[in-house]
Formats: sequence, structure tokens, C-alpha cells
Amino acid sequence: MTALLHWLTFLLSIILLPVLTLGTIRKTKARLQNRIGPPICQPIYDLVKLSRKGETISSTMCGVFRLSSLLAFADILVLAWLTPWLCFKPWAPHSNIFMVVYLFAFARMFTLLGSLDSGSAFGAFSASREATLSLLVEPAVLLALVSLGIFFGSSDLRVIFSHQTNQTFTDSAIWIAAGLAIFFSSLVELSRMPVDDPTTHLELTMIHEAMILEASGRNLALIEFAHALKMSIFFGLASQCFLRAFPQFNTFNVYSQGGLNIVGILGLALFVGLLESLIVKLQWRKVPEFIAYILSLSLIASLAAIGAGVIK
Amino acid sequence: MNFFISVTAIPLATVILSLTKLKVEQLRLVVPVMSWLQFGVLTFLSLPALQNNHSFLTFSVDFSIEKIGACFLLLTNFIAAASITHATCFFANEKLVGRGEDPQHEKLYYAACALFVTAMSFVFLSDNLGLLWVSIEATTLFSAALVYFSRDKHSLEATWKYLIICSVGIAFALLGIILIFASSQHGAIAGGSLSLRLLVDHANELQPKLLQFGYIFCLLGFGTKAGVFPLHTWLPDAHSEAPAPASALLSGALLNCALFSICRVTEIIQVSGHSFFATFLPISWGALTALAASFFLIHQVGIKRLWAYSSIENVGIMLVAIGLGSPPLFFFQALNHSLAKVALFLLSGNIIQSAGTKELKQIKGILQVSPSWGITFAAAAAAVTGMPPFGSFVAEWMILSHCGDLVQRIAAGVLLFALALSFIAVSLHVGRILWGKPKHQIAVLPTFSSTLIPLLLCIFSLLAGSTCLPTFFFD
Amino acid sequence: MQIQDMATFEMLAVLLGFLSLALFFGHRKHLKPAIPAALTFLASLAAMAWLILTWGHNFHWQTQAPFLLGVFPLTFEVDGLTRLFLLLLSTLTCAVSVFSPSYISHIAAKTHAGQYWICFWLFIVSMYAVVSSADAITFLVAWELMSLASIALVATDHSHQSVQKSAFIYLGATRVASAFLAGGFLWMHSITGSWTFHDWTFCIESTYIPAFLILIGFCIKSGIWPFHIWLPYAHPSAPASVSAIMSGFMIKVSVYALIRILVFGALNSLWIIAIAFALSVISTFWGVLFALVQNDLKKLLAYSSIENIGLVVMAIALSLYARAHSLPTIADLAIIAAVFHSWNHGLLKCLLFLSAGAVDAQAHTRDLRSLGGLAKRMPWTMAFFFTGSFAICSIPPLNGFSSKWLLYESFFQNILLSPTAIEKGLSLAVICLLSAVGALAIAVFVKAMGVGFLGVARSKSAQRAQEAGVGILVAQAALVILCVASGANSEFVCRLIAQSLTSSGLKVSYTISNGLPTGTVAILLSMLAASIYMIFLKTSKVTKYRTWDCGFGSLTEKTQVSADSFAQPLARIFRPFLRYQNSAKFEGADRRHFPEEVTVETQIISILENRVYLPALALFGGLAKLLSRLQAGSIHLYLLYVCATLCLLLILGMTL
Amino acid sequence: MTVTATEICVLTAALLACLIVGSLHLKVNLWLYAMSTLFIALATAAAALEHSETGLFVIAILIALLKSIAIPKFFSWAIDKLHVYRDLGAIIAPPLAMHAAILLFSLSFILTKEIPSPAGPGNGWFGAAGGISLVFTGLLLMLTRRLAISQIFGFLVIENGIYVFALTQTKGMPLMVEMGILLDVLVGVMVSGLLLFKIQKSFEHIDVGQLTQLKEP
Repeated sequence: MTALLHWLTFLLSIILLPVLTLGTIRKTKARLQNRIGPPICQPIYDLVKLSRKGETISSTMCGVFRLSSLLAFADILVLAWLTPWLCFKPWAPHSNIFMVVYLFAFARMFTLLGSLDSGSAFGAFSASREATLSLLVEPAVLLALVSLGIFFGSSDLRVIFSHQTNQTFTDSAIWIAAGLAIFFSSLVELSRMPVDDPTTHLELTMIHEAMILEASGRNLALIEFAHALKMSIFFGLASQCFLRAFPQFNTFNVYSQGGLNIVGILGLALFVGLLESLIVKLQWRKVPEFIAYILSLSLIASLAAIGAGVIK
Repeated sequence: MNFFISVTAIPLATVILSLTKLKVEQLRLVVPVMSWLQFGVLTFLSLPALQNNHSFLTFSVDFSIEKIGACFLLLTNFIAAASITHATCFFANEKLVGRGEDPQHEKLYYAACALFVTAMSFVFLSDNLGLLWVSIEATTLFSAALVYFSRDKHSLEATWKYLIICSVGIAFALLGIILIFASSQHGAIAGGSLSLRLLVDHANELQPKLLQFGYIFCLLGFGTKAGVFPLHTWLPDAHSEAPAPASALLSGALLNCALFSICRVTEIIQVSGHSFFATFLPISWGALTALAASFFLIHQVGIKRLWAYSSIENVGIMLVAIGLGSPPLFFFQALNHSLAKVALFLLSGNIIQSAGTKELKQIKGILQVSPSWGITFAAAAAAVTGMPPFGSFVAEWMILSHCGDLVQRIAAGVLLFALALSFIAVSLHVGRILWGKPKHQIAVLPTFSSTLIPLLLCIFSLLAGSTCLPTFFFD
Repeated sequence: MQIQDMATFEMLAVLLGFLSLALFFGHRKHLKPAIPAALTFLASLAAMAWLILTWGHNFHWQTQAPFLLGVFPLTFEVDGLTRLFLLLLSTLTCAVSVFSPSYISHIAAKTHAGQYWICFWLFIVSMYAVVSSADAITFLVAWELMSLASIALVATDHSHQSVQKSAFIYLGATRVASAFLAGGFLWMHSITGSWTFHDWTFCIESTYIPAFLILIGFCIKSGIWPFHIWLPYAHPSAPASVSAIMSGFMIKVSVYALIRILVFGALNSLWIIAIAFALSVISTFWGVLFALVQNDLKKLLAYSSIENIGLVVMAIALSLYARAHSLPTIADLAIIAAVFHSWNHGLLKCLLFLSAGAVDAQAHTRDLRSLGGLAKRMPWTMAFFFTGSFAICSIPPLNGFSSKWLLYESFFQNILLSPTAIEKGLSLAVICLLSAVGALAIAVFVKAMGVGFLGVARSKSAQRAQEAGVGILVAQAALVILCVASGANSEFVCRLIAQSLTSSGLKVSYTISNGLPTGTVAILLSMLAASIYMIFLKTSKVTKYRTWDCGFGSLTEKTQVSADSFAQPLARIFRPFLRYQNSAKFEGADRRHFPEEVTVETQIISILENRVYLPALALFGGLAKLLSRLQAGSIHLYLLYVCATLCLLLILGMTL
Repeated sequence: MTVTATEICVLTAALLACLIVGSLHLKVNLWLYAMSTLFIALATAAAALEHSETGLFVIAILIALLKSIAIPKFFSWAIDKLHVYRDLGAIIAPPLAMHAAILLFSLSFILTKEIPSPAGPGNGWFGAAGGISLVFTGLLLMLTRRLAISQIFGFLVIENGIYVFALTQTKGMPLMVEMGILLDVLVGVMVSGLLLFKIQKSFEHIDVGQLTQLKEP
């Protein structure tokens, strides 16, 4: 019975959390700009509207374009099941760090291909940029996760995120470092500010938005939802890291843990909204430097984990 | 005396036939038969020596032969017969490309060839160092006539250099022989002796200093004839200017004679206990020769000069084998080199006739002109550069694996380097010849008879490497 | 005893068979390719069947007179490890022989069919021999035959200067490699007195130099940095059927030999392991970096081979290191990773080269700058190429990921288990680098896929391309199925590899308790995708319209992103390694302000080639020139040499 | 230590050979060579007297007839026929070369001092020195002359030197070998003499210093 409940909650969070996260970010930004802004649930309405519409695709395209969004979406769903981004997530098989990272790559690769299918220069340029960013950010994500893996002696995220030890200062430090690394690299992965401005209207400066320029209707709905889900997964992981940095977190029961987790995700969304209101998009050439900072954060976390292991 | 007659009868008959008014077309039928007959006679004569491993077969006072010598004798005559057989076809084609108008030249060629081969045979047959020297000098004189065959300025220049440098070198060898003779007079053998067998038997009692210097002079002298670096200077000129079958003989047979002489003398000094000298010198010199020759191969312009330098490289390898004190190894390497190199020279002759030039740059697309030539050529080139499954791979591998002490290992390293370099250089040139589109009008169409001998030689080389044939020498 | 007679008999059969084939086919310039291809297929199938049927049995053969190699017998051994590699070979040969008939007919005009097939057979047979050889001499003989045959095959289309050049570069590299090997083998023989690989151990200090020589030899032949220079020349120049085997299997022969000689010989010199490790790390990075900027599809694949072979050698080096430090779990994991990745890369690279060959045959070009839009014309080829690309980018659940994950995992375990902090840090750095390399590989293959197959055709010939013949497709489909199958059953394959290695004498156990859920992921993914498609996308109303052009209209094939510009942002980051050379040409009457035609060409300058290899070659050339000055033609000079030598010898004689 | 008649003759021959290096006139060279060879024949005869060997007498006569009369006659005829009377000299000037030859003459005494002679210590030293000196002189001659004919002279001098060495350092080389050597030299001279005319015919000179067509590029 509890298992069923778990599953139901989980499915509900898969459907709702992404939308709420996105909505929270938008709302925060609107409020900070002195606008009322759309309701938090606006993304849901958007998605529903999109799925009612017909699709317009380029005559140059072959099946790859539609296939890519489909597979990317399915892949993110699988990831949502595999990755312990929610602490009340039901059982899943071995969710290996490397596998998770490469499943993200799977989705990215399809998105890149989809953007190239139309023969449009916008899509292709943004794909090229996305590939460039991924070169820098993939090690950052991987190392952030690996730092936890090293510290807890396993490459299985399930093991890592269910660790119940008496917390020391080192533990907290490493959780926080890894959380920061995951959070910041997620900004790059998700094409948020300061790397990419999702609300920009100039095709030449866009990254993610230009890749999906040709998408419309249900196809766009899939892409948008997958993107939002990916965001929740990342934020979920990051928020769990931050939460687990507090020794008290382990003492809570599973419901309050879950609640805190969701609050954490929305909190991070709030933070992102705040951030996006305060900073500007970086010039494209400055982006690698920014990511280099994130990578070094991950590296520091990993080295700290190694150091902690050696001292232990 | 019987022995003398039986060895010289057929060549003399050939000489006489060549100098009579016999038509050259008829001669072309007779001469190969004669040369194969001579091969048969010599096989019959040396059969007992081949069957016995370590004993000498004595013919007369100054003439005897043992197993390796007999092997060399047969190899030389086999090569000679093959070369002459091919030569008849080669000269017939020469007419087609508008060269060799005077049939008298060709007749003279056959006569000189017969004498040359006989002189070479006596190198292996003679037990007497003096006679050995006389035979070697005779080979120089007779082969000069072969080098001079085309009677143009280049061949004249080549002949002159060949004659003068080799004669000077051989003169030093004579000095060396005299020193060895002198060393034998110091109590070892009453009245001294030039008999190789006696010298080997009494090697310990020879005067060491004289022997050592005698060896140095012999090495220098016969080395000049063998073409070790830097005494090789005559060799590329002579080989490239002689007609292809004669180049084949020079490279496939004459070099062996010179090296065989070195081998015989080395044997004495190695038995005498000064083996360091007789090991170190040939091995290091051989390695150096191979190295230098492989460098020479890089920027070659002439097809036959290329093979000439490749011969020098192989001479270096054989010299190392001699220094290792293993005549069977030396013979095995010589056998493989001779088979492949003769095939290469003969084919190069065909290619030169067909392309109308000796310049490597001008020859292209032989694989398209004639796949059979091309493939045989490639196979022979692979054989000569020590690629498996040809015999030279096995021979070189055995030589390399015999290198034991430090000096020898360094030499082995140098040889490995030289072999790699020479393979690369040779195959660069061979590739350029074989591949691409033919540049020229095809003057001579490839025929079966012009491919037969090289192909057979290649097959023999293949058999020497991929069957148990060599075990015969290494018993 | 009986088995030895059998070996002789088999040798005879192989020789006679080969001879009769050579006599029958060798001289034919034109040949129906179906006949020799069918022969190849049947023979490979028979070999595969034999390998599978005799699974678990080890065989040892030694030839008797008269089938000796001079005085050396030929010895062969088939054990677990051999069997794994032979199985890969026979699989690839099967696929290639199915591929060949329709492919060969495309290049028939440029090929001498008889010579091609003879060389091809020789190539295949010699690879069987190399892998199954039990002693150094047999190995070297087969190795050289393999090299010679592959050189001839690379030069199949030898009327082009560029092909000749490639063949020569390959030839030089391969000969240098065998010189190193010969040196190492001879040295080992003089230490151990044996030619048999079984008797060679590399545990004592005197064996380190030969081990190093052997390592370098194999590194050259497998295309490890900085010896990889030949590979991007040779593989693209050969016909696709050959480059598929060369890249798919021939470079793995070196990997096999490294495992057979150095890993089985328990090399424990940290320096040599460190060198192998460093070189392989650089190769992975270098390979993928240069693959990124290639415009020739096959060249791109060749550089990707360098990357992957780097991964394999890295795994071998890690295994050696772990064994030397008695960390058996890591050693086992790494060696399984090495073998598994060799397998996977073999299948994948063969597949990709076959696809590239199909593209080449149909579109008459491999240049990404004139490809594009093939997706609509060659949908099947595209599907196969895409699957292969995904797998080689190690995207789960395909097989490329399974082996790369093993490598990641073994480095991860190394961080956990190895004793010192330096080694932990190094492993971490490698993990970081591997993921960067993985991301770069994705960029590389997205470029190949996106620019090559998607968008609008960039040239007339690409526009006219048709779907390739049935044989070409079937061969690729078979390989795709194998890739997917071995990816989904990765645990089974790992256990198989561990068992095979154990049966060949190296104790290896597969200890991962909870393996990767690749199978589950695969099934889930496809089910999810299928159901979403059925209920959501299929019913969607689709309208076709122009690509978004900002309202300007008239998008042409020129307005697409080009292969160069796709790679540009990444290439800019790696400016120190990737040196561009730009050249612009303006044409027209008033060229200055209103040129009629502007041609801009970008070329990558290979630093290694320009700074290291060409100067080295120039050094050799210069030395040769210097030496040839000795041969100046003057007889006086020549006589002087005689005098000089005399003096030298006399001095030597007096002092010694 | 006694100096025998043989040795005096040999040294005289060696000195005469040194003089050859000093002159570029072919006829003078030829004459000097003939004289030098004659002294060698005399030395052979003296040795024959010393060891009372009749075989050596035969050889002495043969040398006198063939090498000091027939060969010079032949070359004298050839010089007239070719209309070449003067060499051009190569590398170093003739007077200098002659000094070098004399230097080598003295050097050869130092070089041969240690050679053990079968006749006992100290014996045969001068003979060996003469022989070696002749070899050196011959080499020098070949090096410092441009004409083909002079190179043949040089070779003949070397041959003389080797013969002298054999004569003084060994007790009786086998006759057959001696004859063979003599025959070879003769044939060699004939062959190279023949070539001489061919060179004149093809190149219109006999300057071998100019024969440098065959070389590495």
C-alpha cells in the first residue's frame, strides 16, 4: 500500500514539480520586475495549449527531428525514475553516476541532432554552442557526483543519497560543495542565466531556444516538459545535497524529508529567479571562464572527498 | 688434371663456340644448355661434399671443397645458368628497342661470361690462398668485359673505376695473403703453406702479429671487391652500367665470391684464438656498411643503382654473419640475397627495356603494364629487404638472434635500424615504380619467357624461407 | 601427436587452397565480386562456427617439417583470449563479405579485382595467424604478412598520388613498428632463451627495456599518440571494406598482443606502465580533438579510432598498474574493460566505416563540406550510422557505454582503493578527462551525423545519392544488432570475457555485484518512446513549411552551418593544439571591392607532423644527402677512401 | 745486421719509384719504372743466388723480360699512339708529391721495423721497407695523376711492391702462385691498356679526373 502511495506521489511530482519550478522562476522574476506575472501554474496551461495545437515543421526535415524530441523526453523520464532526485522516490535499479551522466548526454545528443535537421543556421549554431558548453560542463557534473561517490565509497547514487551516518563537519562540507557544483553546473546544463537567456528574442544569441526554434505544437510541449523535468531533477539533487548537509535532516521521517525536498527544489527555483533578475547574460566568449569556475568547484569537492578519505 | 678438365671443358667449349662464326641466334640456344650442363657437372662433382658435413673433398693438390663451399659453388653456377638463360631472351629483346646492333658484342658477352663463371667456381674450389687470389683477380678481369658491354661513355667510366679500384684492393689482399704465408713460415708449417686447410689446422701456431696484419689486408682487399663501405664506390657504377643479366651475376655471384674469401680467411684467424679481432672487425664493419648503404638507398635515382646499394647492405649483413663465425648462416643469407637480387636485376632489365630509361622517376605504373612483372618485382623486393615468408627474413632473424655479447647486440641494433630504413627506402621506390599510370610508350611487351626465371627465383626464395630447406645447411 | 599432424595437414590445406585461389582469381582484372565474397563469407562463417563449437577447449599446434620457417617451427595456440579476438575477426569478416559485392562494383573501375581479393584474403588469414600465434617468430611472420597485405590494400586505388602517399606513410610506420618489436623479441629471447610467449615474464629489471620496445612497437601499430600519424592517412585511403577491417580489427591486433605479452607476462615496471598510460591519455584527447576538425568522414572516423584505442591501452595500463600493486579487483575490471572495449570498438568502427563507404559509394564524396541531406535519400544507411555514432559516443544502453563504464568504474575503484593520494588524484583527473573526451566525441559525431546526413545537400553528387544496395545494408544491420545486443547484455559479455581470460591463464573474475541496468533502460526507453508516440505524437496534425528564415526567404544549402563552422567554437578553445591556416581567394574583374567569387579555405595544420615528423624525415634525408656526397664520381677520391680505410685499419691493428 | 745485395737492389728500386712521382713526363716515368723493375729483377736474381734456388732465376728473367722490357715497350708505343706525353697532375704538385713519397719511404722503415722475418730478427727489414715503400709510392702515384695511363703505372708500382715484399719476407712462394700472379698482372695491364684506347676513342682524352659522370646526385 505504501509502495503504491510512493508511486503515486512520485508520478504526481514528476508531472507537477517541473511545471511548478518553472512557474516559480517566472513568477519570481516578474515580481522582482514589479510585474504581477503569470500564475505559477501558467506552464501547465501553456503545455495544454501546445498539445492542442497542430505542428508546423520544416520541409527539409526528416523523421529525426520529431524522433529526437520524443527520445529525449523518454530519456529524461527514465532518468527521473533512475536518479534519486526525490528522497521518496520508489525503488529503481542501480543508478550509476556514470550512467546517469551519459543518459543526460543521450538527451542532449538528440536535441543537437534535432536542431540540425532543419538545415537552419540558427539551430546549427546553437547546437555547436551547446556542444561546446557540454564539453565544459559534463566533467563538472560528473565530478560533482563523483565527489560524493568517492566520499561514500560507491558509484551508485542510491547508496549515496540514502547514507545515514553520524554527520561530521567534513560530511557537511562535502555535501555543500557537491550541491553547489551540481546547482551551478545545472544552470549551464539547463541553459539558464548567465550562460543563456531563455527569454531572449535574438536568435543569434540564443542557445537552447534556438535549438528548438523549429519546434511547435505537441513536439514543443514534449521538449518544454522534458526541459522542465530535467531542471527539477538537477534541482532535486542539489537541494538534497544542501539538506543532507544538515545532520538533523537524517533524523526526520520520510514525509518531512520529502516535503523539505520539494521545498528545497522550489527554493532553488526562487533563487534562480532572483539570480536571473540580478545578473546579466555573459558574453559568449566569457562563458567558458564561468564554467571553469564551476568545474574547479567540482574539482575542489572531489579533492576534498579524496582528502577526507585519505585522512579517514 | 682430370678434375681441371672436367671443370673447364664446358666453359672453354662455350668460349670457342662463341668466338666461331656461329650465328648469334644459334648461340642463344646453345649457351644456356651449356651453362646448365656445367651446373650439372659441378653438382655431380661436389655431391660427396654435400653429403658429408665436416670433411673436405679433395680434387687435387690445391683444389678441395667442403660442404658450404660446395653450396656456394652450386649457387654461383645456378645463378649463372639462370642469368645466362635470361640473358638470351634479354638480348633478343634488346634488338627490339634498338640497342645492341653488333652481334659480335653479344657473342663476346657469352664468352666472357663463361670465363667469369669459371673463375668464380675456382674461388670456391681452390684450397690454396694464392690460387684463390688469382681466381678473384681473374673474375675482375673477365667481368670488366661484361661491364663494358654497352660500349658507351658511361660503361667505359664504370669499367675503368671497377678495374682500377678492385685491382688496387685485390693487390692489398695479395699483400695480406703474403703476410699470412709469412706467418705460417714461423715454425708452424715447414716451408710455409698457403693451403687453407693446413692453415686452419695449424692456426694456433701461426705467427700472431703477421696473421693479424695479413687478415687486415685481406679484409681490406676482398672487402673492396665485396663492396663494403667506404670501398664500395665502384659497385653502384658497375652494377648500373652493366647489362641487367651481368649486373645480376655481379651482385648475385661475384659478391659472394669476395665474401667467401673473407670467410675463409676469417675462419683461420677465428680458430687461431684471436677471435676478438676477427669477430669485432667484420661485425662492426658489416653493421656500418649496412647502415651506410641503407642511407644511400634513400635518394636513389637509378633503378639498378638502387639494387646495387641494396646489395651493399646485404654484404654488410653477410659480413656480420661471417663475424659471428657461422659459415652456414653466411651461406643462407647469401643464398637468399642472390636469389632475390638476381630476380630483381633481371626484372629491372626488362623494365628498363620496356620503359626505355633507367631513371626511377620516369618509370611508373609497372603493375598496369604487366601484373606478372609487377607482382614478381614486388615479391623479389620484399624478399631482398627481409620480409617473411621469404628466406632472407629467416636468415636475418637467425643472424640477429645469434648476436650475443655487447658489441654484437649493438651491431644487431644497428642492423635492425638499417633493415627498417632500407625496407622503407626500397619500398618507396618500388611503390613509385609499380603504382600509378604508366608514363611511357611500352616498347617491349612482357612475355612469359622474360618473367619465368625471376619468378622461379622468387619461388625458390620463398621455399627457402617457408620450408625446412635451410635445416640442410645448419646440420 | 595427432593434433600436430592435423596442423601440418591444415597448413597444407591452407597453402594449397590459397595457391589455387591465387591462380584462379589472381590474374583477373574484372571479376564478379559475388563469388569471392561468398567464399569469404562461407570461410568466415565456418571459422566462427568452429570457434563457437569448440568453446572452452584450448588448442596448441606446432608444424612439422617440411612446414618449418627455415629452422623454426610455426606454433599456434587458440585459447580463451585468442578465441574472443578471432570471433570478432570472423564476425567482421562476415559482415564485410556481405558488404563487399555491391560496394566493390562501385569501385571496380579503379581496382584490379583479382589482386584486391588475393591481398584481402592474405590480410584476413594473416590476422588469424597473428592472433593465434604462440611464439615470437610465428607472430612476427604473420604480423609482417598482415602489414604487407594491408599496405597493398591501402594502395588499391594507386593511381592517386594521395593514396600512394598514404600507403608510403603507413608502410614506414608499420616497418618501424616491426623493427621495435623485433628488437624487443630478440632481446627477450636472449634473456629467456625462448621464443614462446608463455615463457616470457617481465618481472625482472633486465626485461624492462625489451618490454618498452615491445610496447612502443605495438603503440605505433595501434596508432597511439605520437605515433598515430599514419592512421588518418591509411584508413581513409583504403576501400571501405578494408578500412573497416583495419580500423575494426587490425589495430586491435596490437591490443591483443599487448595483453598477451605484457599483461600475461605480468609487467611490473611502473615507468613503462606510466609511459603507456600517459601516451594513451594523450591519444584519447588528441584523437577526439582532431576528429572534431576533420571534414573527411573517414578521416574523422580514423581519428576517433585513435581516441578509442587510447581508451583501450589506458585500460591495459591501469590493469598492469593495479596488478603490480596487487589490487586484483581493479586489474580484473580494467582488463575486462580493455577486451570489451576492443570488441565494441571493433564492431562499431566496422559499422561506421561501412556506412561511410556506403555514403562514399553513393554520393561519390566523403567530404562533409559537400554532403548533407542524405537522411531522406539513404534512410537506412543513416539509421545505421546514427546507431553506430550513438554507440561510439558511449550513449547507454548501447554497447559503447558498457565498456566505457567499466573503464570509468575501474578508475573510480582506483580512487577508492589505491593507497596513495597522488594515484587517487590522477585517477580523478583521468575521469574528468574521460568525460570531457566523451563530450567532445558527442560533438564530433553530432557534426558527422548532422552535417553529413541532415539538412540540405551541399553538392549535386550528394543530391543524386541513392540508397545503397541490399548487401551493404544487411551487413550494417547485422552489426547494429550485435551492438545493441552486446550493449543490452553487457553483464553476460563481461562474465564471458572474464571466463575466457581465466581459461587462457590469467585469473580474472568479474566481481561487480549489481551490474548496469542497461537492458532495463533499453526496454523502458523504447516502451516509453513508443507509447508516447502512439498516444501523443502520432495523432498530431503536421503541416510542412519552409525552415524559419527570419522572413527573408531563399535559404540555400550555403546558408547552412558548415562542417568547419560547427566545430569552430570548440576548436577555438583548443587553439594551442589546433592551428588553423586560412587562405582566401578573391576572383572577379574588380576584385578589390566587388569580387565575383570569394573562396575561403581553412586547413588544420598538424603540429606533430610539421614540428616533429617532417624535421625528422628531413634529418634522415639530409644525412643521406651528406653521405651521397661521398660518392662524388672522382676516382681519385675513391682511391683516397681506400688509403684512408687502410690507415684506419692499420692503426686499429696496431692498437688492438 | 747485414745488408744483402737483394736489399740494396730493392731499396734502389724503391727510390727510383719515388722519382717517378716527381715527373709528369710519361716517357720519363716509363723509363724510371723500367729501371726500377730491372732492379727488382736483379734483387730476385740476388735472392736466387743467396738461397740458390733456380726457380727464382726463372722468375727474375721473366720479370726482366716482361715487366721491365715488354710492358714499358707496350706503353711507350701506346703513348706515341695516343699523342699524350704529359700528365696534368692531381691534388698536389709533383715535386711536393715526390717529397711525400720520400717521406713515406722513410715512414715505411718505421712501419716495418716490427715485422718478424723468417730469416731471424732484424733480417729482411730493409726488404720489407722497400716493398711497403713501393706500395705507398704506387698509391701516391695513382692519387696524384690524372691520366689513365699514369694510373696503370701506379698500379704496376704497387704490384712491384707486393712482389718485393713477398720476395723478401717469405721463403719461396709456390712457383705456381707466382706465375699465376704474374699472368694476372699481365692480363690486367693488357685489359687496361685496351681500355685506354677505348677511353681515348670515346672521350678524346684519357684524363680519368674528368670521368665523373657516374655519381650520386
